[in-house]
Amino acid sequence: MDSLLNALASGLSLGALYAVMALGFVVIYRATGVLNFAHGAFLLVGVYVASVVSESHGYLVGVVAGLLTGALVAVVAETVFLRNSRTHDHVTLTILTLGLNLLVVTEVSRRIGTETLPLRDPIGNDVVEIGAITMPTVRLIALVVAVLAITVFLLLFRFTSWGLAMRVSNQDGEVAALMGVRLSVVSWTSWAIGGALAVLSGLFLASFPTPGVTPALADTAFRAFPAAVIGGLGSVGGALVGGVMLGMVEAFAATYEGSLGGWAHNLSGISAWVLLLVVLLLRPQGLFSAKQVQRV
Amino acid sequence: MKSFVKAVAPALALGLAVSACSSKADDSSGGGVGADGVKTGAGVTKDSITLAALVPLSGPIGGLGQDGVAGVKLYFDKVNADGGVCDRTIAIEARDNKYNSQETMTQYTGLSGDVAAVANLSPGTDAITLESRLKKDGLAVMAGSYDPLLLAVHQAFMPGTPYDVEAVNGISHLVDEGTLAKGDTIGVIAYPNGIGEAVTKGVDGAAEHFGLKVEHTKIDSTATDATAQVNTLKRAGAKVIVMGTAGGPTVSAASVAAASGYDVTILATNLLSQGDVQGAAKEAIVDHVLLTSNSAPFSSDAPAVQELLAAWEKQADGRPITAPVAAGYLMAGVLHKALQQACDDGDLTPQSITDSMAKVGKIETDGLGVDLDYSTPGAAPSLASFILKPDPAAEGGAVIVTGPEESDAAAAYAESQGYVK
Amino acid sequence: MSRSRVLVGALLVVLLIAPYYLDGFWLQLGALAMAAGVAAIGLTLLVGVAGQISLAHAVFVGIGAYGYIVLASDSSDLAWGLGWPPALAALGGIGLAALGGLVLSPLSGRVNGLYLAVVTIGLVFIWQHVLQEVGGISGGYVGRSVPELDVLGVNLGDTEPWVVAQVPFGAAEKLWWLGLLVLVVAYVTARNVVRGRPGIALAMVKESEIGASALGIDVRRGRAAAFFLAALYAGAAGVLVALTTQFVTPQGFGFQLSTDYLVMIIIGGLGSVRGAVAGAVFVTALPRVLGQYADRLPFLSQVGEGGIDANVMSVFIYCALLIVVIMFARGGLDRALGLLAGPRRRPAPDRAPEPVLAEVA
Amino acid sequence: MVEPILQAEGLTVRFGGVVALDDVSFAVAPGSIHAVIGPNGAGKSTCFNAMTGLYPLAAGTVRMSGERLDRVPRHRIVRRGVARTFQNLVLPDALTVADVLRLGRHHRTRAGLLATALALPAARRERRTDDDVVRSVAEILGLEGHLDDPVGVLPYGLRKKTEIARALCAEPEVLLLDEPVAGMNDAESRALGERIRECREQFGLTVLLVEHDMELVMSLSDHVTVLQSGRVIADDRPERIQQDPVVIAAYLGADPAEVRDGREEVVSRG
Repeated sequence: MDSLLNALASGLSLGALYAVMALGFVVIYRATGVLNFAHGAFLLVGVYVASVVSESHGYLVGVVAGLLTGALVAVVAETVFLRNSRTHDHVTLTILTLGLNLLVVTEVSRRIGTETLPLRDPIGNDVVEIGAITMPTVRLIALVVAVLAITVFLLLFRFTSWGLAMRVSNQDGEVAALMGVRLSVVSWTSWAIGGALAVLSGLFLASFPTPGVTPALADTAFRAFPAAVIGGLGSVGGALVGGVMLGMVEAFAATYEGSLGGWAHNLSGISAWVLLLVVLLLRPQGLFSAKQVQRV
Repeated sequence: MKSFVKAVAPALALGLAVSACSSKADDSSGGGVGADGVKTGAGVTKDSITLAALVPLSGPIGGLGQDGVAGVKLYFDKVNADGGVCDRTIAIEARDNKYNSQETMTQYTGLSGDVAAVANLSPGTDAITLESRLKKDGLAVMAGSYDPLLLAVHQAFMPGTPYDVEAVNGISHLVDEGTLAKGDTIGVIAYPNGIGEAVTKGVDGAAEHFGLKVEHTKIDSTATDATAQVNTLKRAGAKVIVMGTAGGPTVSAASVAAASGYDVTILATNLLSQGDVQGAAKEAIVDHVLLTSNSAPFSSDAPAVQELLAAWEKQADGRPITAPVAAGYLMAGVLHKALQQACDDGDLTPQSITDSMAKVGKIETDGLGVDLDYSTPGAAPSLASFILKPDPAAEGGAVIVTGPEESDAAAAYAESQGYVK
Repeated sequence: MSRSRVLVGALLVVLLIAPYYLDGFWLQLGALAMAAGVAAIGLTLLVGVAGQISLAHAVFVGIGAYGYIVLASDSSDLAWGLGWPPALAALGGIGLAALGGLVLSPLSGRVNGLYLAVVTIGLVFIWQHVLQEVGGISGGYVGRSVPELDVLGVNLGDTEPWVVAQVPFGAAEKLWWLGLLVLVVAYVTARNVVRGRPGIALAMVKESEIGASALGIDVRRGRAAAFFLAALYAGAAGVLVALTTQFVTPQGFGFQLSTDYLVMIIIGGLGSVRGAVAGAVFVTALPRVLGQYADRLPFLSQVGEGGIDANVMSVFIYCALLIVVIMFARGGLDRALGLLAGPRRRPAPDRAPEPVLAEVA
Repeated sequence: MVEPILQAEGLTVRFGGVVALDDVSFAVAPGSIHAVIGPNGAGKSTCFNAMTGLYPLAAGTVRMSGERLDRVPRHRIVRRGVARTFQNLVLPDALTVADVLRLGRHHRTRAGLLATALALPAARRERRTDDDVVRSVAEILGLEGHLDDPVGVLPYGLRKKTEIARALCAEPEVLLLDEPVAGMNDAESRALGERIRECREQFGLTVLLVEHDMELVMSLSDHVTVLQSGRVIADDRPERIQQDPVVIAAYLGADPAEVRDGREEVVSRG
């Protein structure tokens, strides 16, 4: 029972972080139709800058610097590389982000070298105990911050002209243009938000109970891919549900795989992908995206 | 189609005629005797000996190879300054294997004709991949891994004690100091790869020897959060957790144990960096972690360690020294001994250098690492380990508790595994 | 006789006699490039022609490679094998990859676009998990060595070297020829498919599912067929890769390899068979050649000095070229080759895609 | 009236809450040129798409020579002898005109992956037959000089013709043309109208077309169905449609219900 509750709590906080990351994918996808493979790069470069800046200016300044860096790098990716491309094919541009990712990760990895860089967060390895649940304080804060970030995002999405533009631009560029929305503004702001969200989740993923900033952090972005897709790439709500589902599945797999035995004993690493495979075979457009109808 | 054939046929005939005078027709590359009477082979000219370094140089663990090669070069710079080997300077050709054994193979093929021996600072089983080629080319590989499977490759040389024996030494130490007693449970958190499987095997062996129970868990090799595994082992009542992983999960496990008030000793092979030990988890690490190691920490006052630190300081523009630097330095030292032996025998061919590894007998590392002995092919070069304690204040982040020592349990285990011949 | 035919003829002749002159490094590079070419041809049929992006190509290359090994090897205490004649095992490896493609093809039939991209990433991770778990077959994390190929008693490995025009022919030289043969077959068949009934049907499917079905094309079946065909080519490439590297490991067939294949066909020009081959040569050769001549490059630091060395630089160049080709060079290497072969036809204009997708409740 | 070759009965299509087609029925006589007209948004293209299986029917049936067409999967419809063109061109730009026309032959050919890859005799024989059809259709529409050009580089008018030619290559019994002359000038559309008529004669086709160009519709068609707001408001010979006050009002924007009373008067008087 205790382990069940702990798995739930751990799955929920991990899921919240995946949701934040998945939200980044969805925002970028809605605005520009590109699946951003450079998410891991944004995350890594932001968290790296946060670590370096926090050494001299303290944790909070470091966090702000990291978030801004993530947003900035994302904006550069959109305005310099994607927008100036002569092709507009989304698949091809998606591959371009793969190239960007490798470029940035290679350089940041080179700078980090073999070290593990600390983030110097003031919370350290405190834990909170609620009944039978023991949970790292950082993960609890992550849960709160993730919920806050998602709420702020949803408010922006629902009630601002930017959000309105986001909602229509994906569906119909002409309508958006008629509404006086500048698509270029929508797309770079979306990338900025996506980049910042990547770093936000990265900041928590590099804190307790994981050791700190290492190049391998870039790979965690991959783990959030299934979250974004399970819900439906274009669906904001889907990203949230997908993220939480994924966190839960991973936490439960990690908790109980020992008792499964055989092939399942190391299942947590691929559980998300198996879930994705099953979901997409049943609903090829994800759980929450409406069926896509092609017009002729 | 016909016109196509018409175009190709004469050209082909011409091509075949020309090919008769291919330079490959008379295959006389490599081999010979220099003016100084030393027999030479691949990678050796009258004034240089070239060694290959097949290591990861880019990507997430590229830093490991970069620092490792820096260590190898640091050592041979000293050798070259003293006149080299056989009046020849040592040069290093480094290639990126992208931490992928198949890529190691490709790079090896590109280099094998031009090098006299290979250093491979890659934590995989590259030497097994290369085995048949090494045999054919006669080349020796200094392996960067302590995976016991490498012992079966007679052309490969690991610079220390295999992972499983090291785990036995660590558990033996914990039994000696009273942390573990008969009937206690040990937990294992292991990657599903070389280090994980070897440590698992070692723990099982030690458990049998000391009458302990074992609880196994696995962790994905890309994961760094060991919360679920630690919780599982806590429920199982494990008094000691042995890590068959890199540094990340070790730090995570220590943090989780500290946070949840789990009184456990975490035994890991020393893959922690200074940043790990001095980071947010430093108290947790100091309280819970005990390390086993094949090499001394930089806080050691052994002369070889001090010499290395001094040499590094002179050359590195303030870059901090890391464990891979020391590993590379140590490997270079071993290779140097073999080269010297081959030189003394008047034969610098690859096979002769390989054979020299056995001839040099016991290699004293002057406290830099465990002493090594390659004289019996297939046997472990060492069964001893350092036991270290993490210490954020110490240089390199750890201090020596004991060692290097070979436990009785390790000797018995090695005997049972056929590591002693 | 057209200029392009003369050029292709000359190129074939050069490639046929090349093993007489090249050393081990170049022979292996060539064999790997030709294997990559076969795989890239398969992928461009799926991605470029049918418009279905897959990142699982490495899985099928891996199935081909491991399939050959398991079928051709004798059982040992390390790993299980069937001990088939190697030539049969090679066909079997290709067959297993194709079978894998067939089993997974409903995925491509049902799932579209970037969704398929992500779910195929999942296939790579699941595949690697399986390889780890079935150590008795795959050799686990260590991998397995590859038995030599033997076709009807003719040895294509090092055990029985040939002497051709006074030049000794070992495995590397023989595999160069084998690779060339397979590549030519792959090239010709793929060209036939692209220009024939299935190819134009898939081009229509890529343009519009609805338009295609109005013409009587079964969209799902077409996409599934393209997936199957891509897996078949991948399997052939896998056997070649295994024979060339002589040892296979799970990391050799991971996500990086899949992205490499995608990069090949993009640099080559999506949908172009000759472009895929050119892209394969380029992507295979670039990092290795840069590494080989690293010490002759100026302005780079040496390995271990903490600066940017040739190996890191080769990654940068690889990324930069990929980005630049995607950004500016419409049509990729295919277009460059087209110019080389003389003017044939004007390239199709690159239209911005119309917003054809709408969400209908 | 002779037995209709194509018959829509009670077609109803809903998108969410919107009723796009409401109980639409009409019949197409074999060998006729039948036009569906109506103001913008009347549901003409929706009607076409519903009849060819692209949109799900909420109610109603479509029959081809008496057999249900609405239960046939959409990629099988062309095999029942119904070929169509699209309002917006649906042409893969990189293909040549000849390839696009061959696409029209897809359902009549068999060559699979293996036969095509290895260029087996069966595949080559099929290809030759296809090419004969492709060439003759191209000649009728004046495309014979462009067979080797990629469609993407052709001017709009030729691309439009290519699309019609592709549908003709399917050798259908019924040809559905969705705004065949949209975007053409008067001379071009008159010429194309002639071609359509010729095709009908030559291949014994039945043609159902949606068109805005009133002049073309009136001169070309034998029968006209008028849609407004998803309903049929008139269905008659063109010369009668031209004088129908309901239709005139619809095009001028009046409510058909109001005018209907007036028409009944007209009819009863006539």
